[in-house]
Amino acid sequence: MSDAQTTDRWIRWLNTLQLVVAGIIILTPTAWMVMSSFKPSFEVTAYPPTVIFSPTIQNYIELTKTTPFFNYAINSLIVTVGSTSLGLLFGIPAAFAVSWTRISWPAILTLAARMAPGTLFLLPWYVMFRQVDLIGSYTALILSHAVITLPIVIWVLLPSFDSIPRSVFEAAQVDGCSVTRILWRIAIPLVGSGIAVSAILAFVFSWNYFLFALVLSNGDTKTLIAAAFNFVGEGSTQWGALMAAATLIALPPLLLATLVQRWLVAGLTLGAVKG
Amino acid sequence: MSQATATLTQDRQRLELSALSAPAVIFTVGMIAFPVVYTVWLGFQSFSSTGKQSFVGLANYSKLLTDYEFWHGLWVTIALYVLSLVLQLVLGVWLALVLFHAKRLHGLVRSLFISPFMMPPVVAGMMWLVILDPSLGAANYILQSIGLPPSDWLASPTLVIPTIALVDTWQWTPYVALIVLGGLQSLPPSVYEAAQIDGASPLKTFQRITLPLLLPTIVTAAILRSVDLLRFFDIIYITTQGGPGNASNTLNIYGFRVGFEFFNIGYASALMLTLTAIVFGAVLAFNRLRGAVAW
Amino acid sequence: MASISIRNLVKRYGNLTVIPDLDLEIADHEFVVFVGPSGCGKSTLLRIIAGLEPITSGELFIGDRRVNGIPAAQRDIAMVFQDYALYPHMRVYDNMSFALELRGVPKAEIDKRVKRAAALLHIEPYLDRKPKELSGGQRQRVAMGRAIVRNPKAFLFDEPLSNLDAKLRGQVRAEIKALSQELKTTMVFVTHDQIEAMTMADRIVVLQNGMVQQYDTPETVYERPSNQFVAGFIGSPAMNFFPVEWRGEQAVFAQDGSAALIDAENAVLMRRAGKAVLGIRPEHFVVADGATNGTTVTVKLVEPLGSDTLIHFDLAGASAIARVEPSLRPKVGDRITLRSQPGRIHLFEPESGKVLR
Amino acid sequence: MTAKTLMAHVAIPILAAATLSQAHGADFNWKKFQGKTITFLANSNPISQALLTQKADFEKLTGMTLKVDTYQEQQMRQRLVTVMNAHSDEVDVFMTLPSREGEQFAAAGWYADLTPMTKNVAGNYDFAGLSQALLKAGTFNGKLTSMPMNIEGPILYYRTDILKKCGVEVPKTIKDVQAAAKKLKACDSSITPFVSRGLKPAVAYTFSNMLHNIGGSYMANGKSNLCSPKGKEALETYSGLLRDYGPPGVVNYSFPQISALYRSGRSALSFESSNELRTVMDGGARLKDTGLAPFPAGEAGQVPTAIGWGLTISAHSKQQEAAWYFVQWATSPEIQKRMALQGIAPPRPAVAKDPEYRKWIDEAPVRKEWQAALDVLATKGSSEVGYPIVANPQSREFIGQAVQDLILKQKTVDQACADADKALDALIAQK
Repeated sequence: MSDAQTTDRWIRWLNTLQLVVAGIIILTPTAWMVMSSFKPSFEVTAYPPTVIFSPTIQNYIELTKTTPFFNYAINSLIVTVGSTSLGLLFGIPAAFAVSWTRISWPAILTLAARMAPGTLFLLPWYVMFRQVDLIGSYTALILSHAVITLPIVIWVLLPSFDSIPRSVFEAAQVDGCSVTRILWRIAIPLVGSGIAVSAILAFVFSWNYFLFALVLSNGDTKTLIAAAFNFVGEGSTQWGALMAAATLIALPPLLLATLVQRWLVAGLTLGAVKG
Repeated sequence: MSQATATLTQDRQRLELSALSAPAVIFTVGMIAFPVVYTVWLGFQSFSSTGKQSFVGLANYSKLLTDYEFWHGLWVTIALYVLSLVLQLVLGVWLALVLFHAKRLHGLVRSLFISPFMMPPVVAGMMWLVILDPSLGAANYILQSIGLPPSDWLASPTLVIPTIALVDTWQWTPYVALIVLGGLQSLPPSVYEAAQIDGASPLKTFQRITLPLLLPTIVTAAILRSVDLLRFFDIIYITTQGGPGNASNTLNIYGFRVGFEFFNIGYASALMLTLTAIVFGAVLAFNRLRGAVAW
Repeated sequence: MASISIRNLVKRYGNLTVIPDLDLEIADHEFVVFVGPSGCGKSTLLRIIAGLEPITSGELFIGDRRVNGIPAAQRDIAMVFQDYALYPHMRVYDNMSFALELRGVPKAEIDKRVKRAAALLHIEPYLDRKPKELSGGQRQRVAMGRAIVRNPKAFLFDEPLSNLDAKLRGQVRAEIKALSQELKTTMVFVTHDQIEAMTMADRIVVLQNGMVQQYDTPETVYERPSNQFVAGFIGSPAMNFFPVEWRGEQAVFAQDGSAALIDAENAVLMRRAGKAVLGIRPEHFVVADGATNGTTVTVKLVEPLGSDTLIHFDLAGASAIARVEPSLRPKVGDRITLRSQPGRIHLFEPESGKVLR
Repeated sequence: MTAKTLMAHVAIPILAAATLSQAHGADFNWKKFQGKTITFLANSNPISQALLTQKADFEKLTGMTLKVDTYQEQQMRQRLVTVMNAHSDEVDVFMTLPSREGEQFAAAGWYADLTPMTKNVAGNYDFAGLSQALLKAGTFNGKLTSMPMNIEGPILYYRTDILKKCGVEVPKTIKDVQAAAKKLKACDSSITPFVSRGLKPAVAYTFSNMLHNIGGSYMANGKSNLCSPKGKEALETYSGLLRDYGPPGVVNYSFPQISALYRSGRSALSFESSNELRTVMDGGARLKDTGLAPFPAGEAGQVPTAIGWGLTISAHSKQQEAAWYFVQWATSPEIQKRMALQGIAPPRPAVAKDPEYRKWIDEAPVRKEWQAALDVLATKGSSEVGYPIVANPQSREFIGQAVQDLILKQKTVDQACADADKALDALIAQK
């Protein structure tokens, strides 16, 4: 008995050790990046790397002074919120219908766009949106990013809808609901956390995507992530500002992930296990 | 008569359901139909050097067969794919097990563990580029300070693929772990109790019970990662641009460079479509595999 | 409140025919139970009445209204599901009021009806709770409450008791029966449990392979089963069957040629038919004293139930059970002589299973 | 930025406004396209940055709106490829490197012909005052395709203190560079003796200078000429320097890494673009111990690489004439002087001699050396970076490949040059 307890304790200790090792590997690079953003620009690439330094927010000031950083951030926000909303607007009913009918090709179709390299779309979309004079508009960016968000929403939500007992929908039918009303009154309230997870994931992936903005935006609508490259240019590589920009760009997705991590594990994995 | 009315209800409901999925379908078709058709068309065109455009039939595709860079790119793509996938699946399962047993882990800490894949790949690429610089980066400094020889990392033609695989593994292992964690949580506890009663050791339990039961989940994770890994782009675009030499010139990077650096859109289109077909094939194959390991 | 009539109903799923051709009339205020083994089509039939499944062909009337193609929502029926199908995100009150709200019933009226149903079902204390905070029995009541408030033309029950434990099941069974008498509404109840069918129904529909085997009162179904399937399905333990033949002006067991004792009326039938399957319920055996003749069997197993005792034995190549007085406690291996109660044996055609008349 | 340059910033615009208002008197109407909007696709380098500080001036002068879309070089090119392949009129004016993509863009018909437009200029434009070499570099098939914005080229940044400490003279010849590197390596092992570009597509920029100094050429008789003795010598010398004296991982080195390395004080000799001066001086650590010179001579003397960014008008632009107003304004003597005062080497010899600019140069010894090096570039420079063929960008890949093969010792020089020649001959044959 006490022998088993010792083994138990030993296993727990081993697990903690592994946890710590994993944690260090996972977190160090990010921590280093954040630290660098508070170093003077030339010190970022100093060698040996400085660990002790007098932190400065100069890089952040530089960033906001030399680039329309907040404009880019607002562009990113508009595009991301727009494409996430569009993804939810189209994705929720589609996921519901697919779950109801078990006819899965609409869901697979939306995923097909994910299988082609993003570069394949650049020129055609440019030509397409040029035709309707939407280059540089938020509309074009939101539509292109919705191609990313839509399959995320559908595939995360599918298993959530699947997990609602069929009879609940039938009871609602008997009670007098149309299909659409069942979606609104019964299904959506029941998959709330699934919708939250899909929204967060859609937000993160849309926020992180840079390729489409490269050709579909212009100086006024450029997203943060597309603008990030502007910090690496001949004669003007601002390492400090680059790290500051990187930190700020990564902040919203990381914050969101922190806020919803509990649901994330449940929601994401549900999709993976069943989908 | 009765037949007709019966189908009426069915039709009404089906109509309503179709109407619900219609926006997503119409939107997707609207967004991808033209690009696909246009790219197929471009693939039959030649835009070579003089910029004159002409129909060349399958010339771009037959060029693929004799293009050393294409075959090399395919090899690089597959090498990077296999290496990254194996690393991520193995480490992902390990991390999931560690997290699964750390039940009292605070939510905030847990979210830190999954943070890498939330980070924009562009940012991750920039970050690692600075860290892995052979002369200036922190990575070599750490190696040297613990008495190991410095490495050329991304600058070595032999190490660049493992290094990129490591960077990608750093970013995506937590994602795999998250998926596997879900799989672990959905396993019926009674199975473990049964195994315990049967007298299986922890190792045996993992080997004979946990792993087989997790296989469908792992295959799912493999599918999700395959789609991205076969189209490996962001991190290479930021860090090596396919170099040194052509050591990290994946098909996606090669196709991109052919189109946007060497301005041969026709050949680039043929490359992109070929890559798309490869991704599609891999997903289909894995889907089969998932059917085979389902329980 | 309405009758339900089904004419020439056919239901197919692709190539699979679930209901080949079915006619059924359920009278107003009647409590009808569909019973049959799993896969017999009883649930499908109920769902067709509810409007949850489309009809392949045939006609369905609720009251005078032909409801083919009418969506469930407009049929004015209420349904209680096997898993209750309560809306998990709504309070009990909202679960019950939802349908009324959808129909635009005034708030005061909704409140009145919900309160009345809640009182009837003794669930007033739970009106503000969510379904997950209720026990199985309570959920079951809420599901019924949700049906009651509607004042529907018909109640449909899809095996609503199968998720309850045995004691509760008996209790709710009685309550539903009482309720049906109080509400005076047409009720259709699906179950695979023949005790539920027997205790609750005004009339029982015994279904097999999508066909009505018998449609009659519980007593009739029990006492005069129309075929071997019904005879075997209704009653517990099930009826014993023995192949018999008419040889040399007497009925004998086909297997060993020993005499089978049948009454005169049945002997007439046997003579005409030549071969038959003889059916006798366990409770219709009596232990013969030395004076009367009977068939002597060897006791294989004894199951004392308290109220009575079951005796297992082999007869003419078949296992059989007899239900006897609890005071009788034979031992395994004992030999006892049995005979049937007068007029309590059934004869069926060996091929079709139809009762011999 | 010192107080004095700040002064210059403030002082000049006032002066400029006066000069320009004189110009557009009688014959030239700057306001002709008032109310129009010009879209400018810019590369985010110091040249465009300096130019765009004057944006308000242009808008005030012409009454037009300038819409600027700025990208990092590579991304700008991607954007451009998309726009031009779509035959879109979205971009009116864009920046281009004639030495790299000139042939190709000209062949593809992406450039508008600027020749007739140069006749339509304000009185003080001084077309003849632009560097003739750069104008020539921007002329394809007799058509002028872009107007030079600056002059630049790789120059040698060296550490006076380290050279002194190790007893090394400032190298005068390529042989000196090799000797110096060797000596430096022995003298201080913590220092990278020599660094230059090793990243495949970037190699040609610095390598061309070496090749030309040695006396080699890319092409002879319509064939690739890397396997000529001079070609092999250049390949071996360049890759040898980087292999033996360069930093680890030099095959990934381009301007950001080289500048960072030099700025952090970890390299002694650094062969990099003249444009990197500002980055290198960032933080002030290198201000006092840096010397600058053109790359040392070889057997053929000094043939430095001298190129410039050009400003061009898209062939698909629907308002080419209005766009020309912007190009003209941006390349006018006045604006180029203002850019020069922000450290952009002017493509006009006259501006380089301008007293005000001279004053700025004289403020720091480094600037003086910088201008001296640029003067050499302007007079002796060659704009041949990579093969003078349509597929120039791709030719750079093969040059880079050969150099990398040698740095990484994956091939012998004979193999490397033969492989490169074979690929390049195929490229040359492609018409």
